[in-house]
Amino acid sequence: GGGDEGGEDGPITLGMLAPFSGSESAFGAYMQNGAQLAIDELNADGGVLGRDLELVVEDDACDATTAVAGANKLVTDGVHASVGGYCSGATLPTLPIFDEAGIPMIIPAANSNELVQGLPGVFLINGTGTQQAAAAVQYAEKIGATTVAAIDDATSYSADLAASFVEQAGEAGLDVAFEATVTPGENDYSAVATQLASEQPDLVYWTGYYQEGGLIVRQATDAGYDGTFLVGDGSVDAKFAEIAGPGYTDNVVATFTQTPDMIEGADDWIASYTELAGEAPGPYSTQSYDAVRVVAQAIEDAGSTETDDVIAAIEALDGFDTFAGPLTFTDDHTLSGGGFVIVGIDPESGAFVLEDDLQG
Amino acid sequence: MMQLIWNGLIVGSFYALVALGYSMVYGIIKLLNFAHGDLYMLGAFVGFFTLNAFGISNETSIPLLVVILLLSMVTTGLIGVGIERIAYRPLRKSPRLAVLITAIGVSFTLEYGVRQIFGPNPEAFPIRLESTGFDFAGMRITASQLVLVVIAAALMLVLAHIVERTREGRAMRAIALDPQGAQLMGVNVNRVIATVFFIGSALAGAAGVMAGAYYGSIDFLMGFIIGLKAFTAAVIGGIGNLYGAMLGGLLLGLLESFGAAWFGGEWRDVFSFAFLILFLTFKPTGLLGARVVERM
Amino acid sequence: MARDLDLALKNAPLRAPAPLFDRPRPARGVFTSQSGFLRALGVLAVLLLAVLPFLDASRYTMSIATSALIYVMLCMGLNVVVGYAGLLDLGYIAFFAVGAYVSGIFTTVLGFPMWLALPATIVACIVAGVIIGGPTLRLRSDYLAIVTLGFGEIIRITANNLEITGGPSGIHGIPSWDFGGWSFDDGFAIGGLEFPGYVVFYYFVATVVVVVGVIGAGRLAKGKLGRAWKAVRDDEDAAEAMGINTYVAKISAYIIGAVWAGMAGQLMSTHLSAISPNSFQFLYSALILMAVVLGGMGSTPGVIIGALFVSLAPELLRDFAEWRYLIFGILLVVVMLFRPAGLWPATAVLPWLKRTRPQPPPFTSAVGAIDQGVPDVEPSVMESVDGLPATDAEEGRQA
Amino acid sequence: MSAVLEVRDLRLQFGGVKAVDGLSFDVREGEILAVIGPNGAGKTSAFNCISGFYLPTSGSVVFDGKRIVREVPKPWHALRLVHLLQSFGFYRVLPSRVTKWGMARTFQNLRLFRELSVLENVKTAMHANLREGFWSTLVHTPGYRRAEEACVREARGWLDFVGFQDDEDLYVGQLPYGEQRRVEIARALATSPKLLLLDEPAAGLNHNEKQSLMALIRRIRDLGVAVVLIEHDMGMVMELAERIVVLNYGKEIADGTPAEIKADPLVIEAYLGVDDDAEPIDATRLRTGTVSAEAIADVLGATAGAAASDGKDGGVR
Amino acid sequence: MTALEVQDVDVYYGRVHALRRLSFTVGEGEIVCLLGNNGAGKSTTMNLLSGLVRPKAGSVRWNGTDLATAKPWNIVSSGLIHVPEGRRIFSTMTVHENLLLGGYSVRDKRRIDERIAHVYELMPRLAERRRQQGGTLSGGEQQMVAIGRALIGGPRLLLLDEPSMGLAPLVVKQVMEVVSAVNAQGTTVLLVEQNARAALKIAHRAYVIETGAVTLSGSANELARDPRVVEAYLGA
Ligand SMILES: Nc1ncnc2c1ncn2[C@@H]1O[C@H](COP(=O)(O)OP(=O)(O)OP(=O)(O)O)[C@@H](O)[C@H]1O
Ligand SMILES: Nc1ncnc2c1ncn2[C@@H]1O[C@H](COP(=O)(O)OP(=O)(O)OP(=O)(O)O)[C@@H](O)[C@H]1O
Ligand SMILES: CC(C)C[C@H](N)C(=O)O
Ligand SMILES: [Mg+2]
Ligand SMILES: [Mg+2]
Repeated sequence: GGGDEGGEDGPITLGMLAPFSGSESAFGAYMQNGAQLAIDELNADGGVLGRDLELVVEDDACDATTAVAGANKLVTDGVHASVGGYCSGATLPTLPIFDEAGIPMIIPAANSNELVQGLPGVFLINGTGTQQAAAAVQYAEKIGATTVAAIDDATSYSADLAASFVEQAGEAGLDVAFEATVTPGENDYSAVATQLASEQPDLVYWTGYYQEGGLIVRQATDAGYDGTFLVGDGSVDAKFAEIAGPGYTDNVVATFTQTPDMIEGADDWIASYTELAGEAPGPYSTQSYDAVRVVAQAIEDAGSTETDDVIAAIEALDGFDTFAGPLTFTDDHTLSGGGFVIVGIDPESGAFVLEDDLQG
Repeated sequence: MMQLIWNGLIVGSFYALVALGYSMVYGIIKLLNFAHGDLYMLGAFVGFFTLNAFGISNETSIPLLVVILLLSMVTTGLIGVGIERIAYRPLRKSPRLAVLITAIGVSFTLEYGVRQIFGPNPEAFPIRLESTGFDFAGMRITASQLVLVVIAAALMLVLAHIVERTREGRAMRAIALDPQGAQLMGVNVNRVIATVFFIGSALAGAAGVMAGAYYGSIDFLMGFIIGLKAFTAAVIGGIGNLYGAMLGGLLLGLLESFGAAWFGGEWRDVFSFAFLILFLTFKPTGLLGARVVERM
Repeated sequence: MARDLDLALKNAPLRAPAPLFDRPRPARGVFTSQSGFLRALGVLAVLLLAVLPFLDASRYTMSIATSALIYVMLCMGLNVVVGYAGLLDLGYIAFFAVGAYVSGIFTTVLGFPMWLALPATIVACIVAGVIIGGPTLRLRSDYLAIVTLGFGEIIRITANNLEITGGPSGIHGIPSWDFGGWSFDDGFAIGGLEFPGYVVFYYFVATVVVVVGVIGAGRLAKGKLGRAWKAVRDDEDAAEAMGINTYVAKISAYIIGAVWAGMAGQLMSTHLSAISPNSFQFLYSALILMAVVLGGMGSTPGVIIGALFVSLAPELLRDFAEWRYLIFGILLVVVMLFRPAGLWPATAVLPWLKRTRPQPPPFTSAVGAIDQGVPDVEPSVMESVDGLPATDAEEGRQA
Repeated sequence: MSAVLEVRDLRLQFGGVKAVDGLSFDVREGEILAVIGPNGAGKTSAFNCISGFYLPTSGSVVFDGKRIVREVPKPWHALRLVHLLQSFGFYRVLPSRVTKWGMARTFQNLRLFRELSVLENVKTAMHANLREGFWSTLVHTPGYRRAEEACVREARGWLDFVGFQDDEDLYVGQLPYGEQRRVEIARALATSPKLLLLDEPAAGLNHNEKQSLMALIRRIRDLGVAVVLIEHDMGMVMELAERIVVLNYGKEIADGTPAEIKADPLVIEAYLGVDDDAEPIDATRLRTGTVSAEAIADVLGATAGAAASDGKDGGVR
Repeated sequence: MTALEVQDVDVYYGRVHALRRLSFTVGEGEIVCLLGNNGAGKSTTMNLLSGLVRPKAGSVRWNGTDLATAKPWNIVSSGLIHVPEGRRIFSTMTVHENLLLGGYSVRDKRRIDERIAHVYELMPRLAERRRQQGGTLSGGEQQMVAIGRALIGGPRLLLLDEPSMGLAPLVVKQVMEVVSAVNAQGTTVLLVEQNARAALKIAHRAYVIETGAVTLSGSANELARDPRVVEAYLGA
């Protein structure tokens, strides 16, 4: 495979495709810094197989064409593994490229079900839409909701998640009041706000990102909606509370994999991240951090960067310690449990904090 | 139903405000100013920056908003004039599409310039309008919505009057038709065009601040969609005609409101664009656009 | 001979008296004529394309080269619509999307081989061209712009919402060209030289299709149809008075533009193997238009340069990471300020031919000089004319 | 001789303005007919109806035995749909069709293709008669090459015919006005017409140029092409035309030979004015009825001291 | 007294050398006529005076001010008004609005109204059409608007570029009468005409311009008898 074109002695390079331009560009830096932090730590510990790790970042602009060029660039640069992938739509066309070049992919964020194609080298570190939707339904049942609604933003991940949610809610016998779609990037969501206010579902699941999420919560509350506002992992960010405004987040909860502050010793991690990045960690900083560590561990275990060995080593990981809990991959290379919990917003700081681990 | 209309009118007012400036600029130099939406964004960020510099956040004071509004209007107005001076004026005698492309370049520059300064994340606007409302004739109306609509309507009427009835307005229209001919009438073309850019940009800036305060969140790409919508509104109304821009904005707001209600949010834009296309097929110059009669 | 020529002019009752004197045949040499030079340049470019994989066959190079070729194809198509026929199209990417989706659906959902999807793509694009062209026939300039923009958005949103187009995540797993049991993806080796699938695709499909596309569009522009387009662009009424049905001319421009874009779309879907609605946003329509205007409307070499600029600049600026769109924006403004008629305008005359070839007239139309005095254009590489009367979609005409 | 063009009771109304108001005339094969009349009499408007650019309010135009306009029932005129349909060639024949049938025209304001060279301008006019298909253009078949060659030959023939001697590769904008007029006529001839409509071809030409234009028009007539000419230069009209139609307020007020028209008191009053060519105009001796010295003095009353009293300092700032 | 003095002016359009060391003068209160073939540079001269084109060399002075560098709008408000070739009517504006624009640099509203009223009196056709869009007027009607528009600005020096183009014979005569009346009221006039016969009748002096330079000059009567002028511009 092309995975070892970089030679046997130089640094082991990890490629990361993430959005640094375009509407999703905020997430690129979070991911890059998370990964960089892991690499710095590993290198300080002597690297992997005695070689240093190195991160190569390329912009995918959340766009297929740019992503393909970026992926080809990474392949040409001879990276040994890929630890990127935020937008499912941009990640999809890169799968065959990395696959052909024999480069394993640990995808930290993108989690559309479409990514699960049975390719040997593709691993999803983020729970899939199906798993996340299951957590959402579980929570809805738990709080005794009988009618639910779903709102998505017409992007791949969001529509996927909303569809899974609606399907599973139906199976669970919940009454789905409506399913709506909004256009991201606008300001006015009074159409869904009005709909929420008039139909008053017990719980509404917003599967898009935090900016629109914050606006919708606010507008729906103003319009008179007072049910539970459940949001997906794309909305988990401290900015959510800021945008919604004080007093608007009391009923907001989210499905999410664990956040650093829910984990012991995370304060240190946040501190070193902040030192490196100059700002607090954001969505998918931890997953990217973990993705790097998974790869490093697998290479260490395999004793080489040979594609097949590394893939086998990743498959063999059992209970590897990550922020999201002990990690083991299923046969289709997704997380075994998904590890979703319910987080709520701390009224003081606006940060998301653990509310319900869905275990009881 | 009534609620749909009211929602549509609110969104429409924003479109109309931005479309007004768009239409004015178009009206005078026939430029589809793709950077116009970004001046809206810039207005919001000027407000954000100023308030942040004074450490203000989560404020609801209306007088403060007015101060910030004026400040942003002046700043974006001047920026607009600067853009015209640097990027558009040298191209006045070039093919129109050249300027259009320059405008797209300016748009990129403004967007990514702001991104480099303020970062890619959306920011919460430090001033929030009170959003307690009352019910009236089946609509839920908030005070801030009323303020918004009144301000928008007033600005539009004043401007439309200026352009249609005054000497300077006549000069603007004359420049639109034949800049050289206008010079021969003694019109200081550069000054009038700069004025138009100032007014148009200031309006966009005002809309940006108002949107920030009304909705609460701003980001560096916020001007893109509204720019497109304003363009659409201006065209529906008959581009270059200010009353038309106003009507077009409101109509587009209503179309979207009803489109979303009838066909669902995902088909909303399809509905409004399809309507627009059908409409233009029968009325090729928009609602109020002048038919240019060409002599053989 | 003369009889042959007579046949070419059907039922024209009135014929010109024979010319009074014979003009000298125009020069044809590489350095003595414009067309000769361009032809030589074209041959050189094709040669360069052919040897590129031997210089650098890395995946990255091949990938951006293929994308750039596809952009060239797209821009040549838009050039027919905007550059020749003068119709401002802000939704051109829609045709690209139609091509990409039709071939995607044909190959993945219906299971046809890629080459069979070609006729389907062409038919679909012709239909799309007529649908978009129809309502816009009577519209002028900016009204046309908004209608085309609207169509672009309608196509994208529809693709985003339909089941068959794969919704927001689009279609993936689109195969390469294959014939019977053999696919381009398999690649092959001759004499120890290995040609992986992506190189083969680049060679035999992208290069050939695009070269044919470029030459074809150029030829159409020179013939009767091309003259009709340019006449419509310059003055619709006068064109009618010359016996040109302007509706037919406009619709045919749309159709040709659509087919070119559709073929580019098909190449793109094969090249990427996955397509999603995100790649067909308005922004891309704007970028293609930018390429055409930046290069020089109506000028084949110009449009190619523009396409390369727009497709390669973001790649070449990759190292500037977050700064690249800022730099791109500023670069655009600067280029337009210095070369308002484009990098290689249609009216350009090679510097050493200037003496023998007439210079185009300066800009004189109504949107003309304001307080600028006499332009003192010093030619840089090519003598360009700062703005002929709007070459674009606009009326540019005074009552 | 039979008529190539028959215009019957042509009417064209714009809102309240009756631009053409019941015009009827014939053009016979191979004749030169002049249409004259005061400014705004409706001459250009009539041309526009005849050549298919405007849909007249009523009346019929028959060219070479073919109807060019069909009557639209009056009440329908207000309908949007009729407006839409007519723009696609219902109720009237599109100008391109009219041209194909053999009627060519020039425009009052020059309408050349500014971005095309002189030769290309003329080649463009051969559009309808050129056998050149889509595929043959793509493949450059011998048929295509022949057609292009014929097209160039023919275009050059017409350029030579109108006496254009400059470089055919020049862009039309580079030519002096008079030469542009010639190119426009060559372009009209290249459509291979039976009837040529010329709208003020001599406007802006000086004496010498007018002379050669007249010679050219005669040569066109000698090819067997009927020529209809709108012109304000009476010298030219009287010398050239075999028949003259006079319009006023959209109505035909006279139709006859130059000699008859010259003597027609109605025409003199409406159009020609008294021939006082010999006496020089003297500002102190104004009396044409329409313009009174007082009126002028009034207008300019302020002008004498104007600049100063307009609050200007008189100089250039 | 010399009002306008053009000296050794060179003008280029790109490479086209349109005016070549052109010199001429116009005295206060005169009507001066410029004759010349198509493309001789007459319109270019007019544009030079109104500031639309800039000379590469030479000087243009009017009553002591330098027109070569002044802005066109300042030139207009100082009383030099140019009726351009091709009329340049504002096509979608009404006749009345066109006239109002003619008074753009006149501050006094009442004066504008008065002058407009008189223009309507002078050209009743325009009064009839005051609400019609300028672009839909017939060629001749447009020419009337162009001339009327200039009068409303209150010219001290009036530049007329082919005012009789496209006008009916009767109207040509009227226009010429208006011009001489305007002149009698004290306005200096510079007139470019193809209708040399009519122009020389009202002009005091004339220049013949060929390929951008003056080739003949003299009083109108002299030139009207000069065989070269007769042959080229008047006809036998
Ligand atoms: N679209 C229109 N709307 C209103 N009135 C119009 C329109 N077109 C033409 N007219 C009027 O119709 C009348 C006839 O115009 P036309 O152009 O035919 O005159 P003409 O005889 O050609 O005059 P000229 O000799 O000055 O060119 C004019 O009074 C003109 O103002
Ligand atoms: N905008 C322009 N660009 C380039 N060349 C020009 C331009 N305007 C005029 N010319 C050229 O300059 C020369 C003088 O033109 P000008 O218009 O002054 O002539 P004119 O004497 O007014 O002729 P006419 O009688 O046709 O109006 C001509 O050769 C003309 O082709
Ligand atoms: C929440 C995000 C990680 C989802 C991502 N944008 C996707 O498309 O899959
Ligand atoms: Mg006329
Ligand atoms: Mg002239």
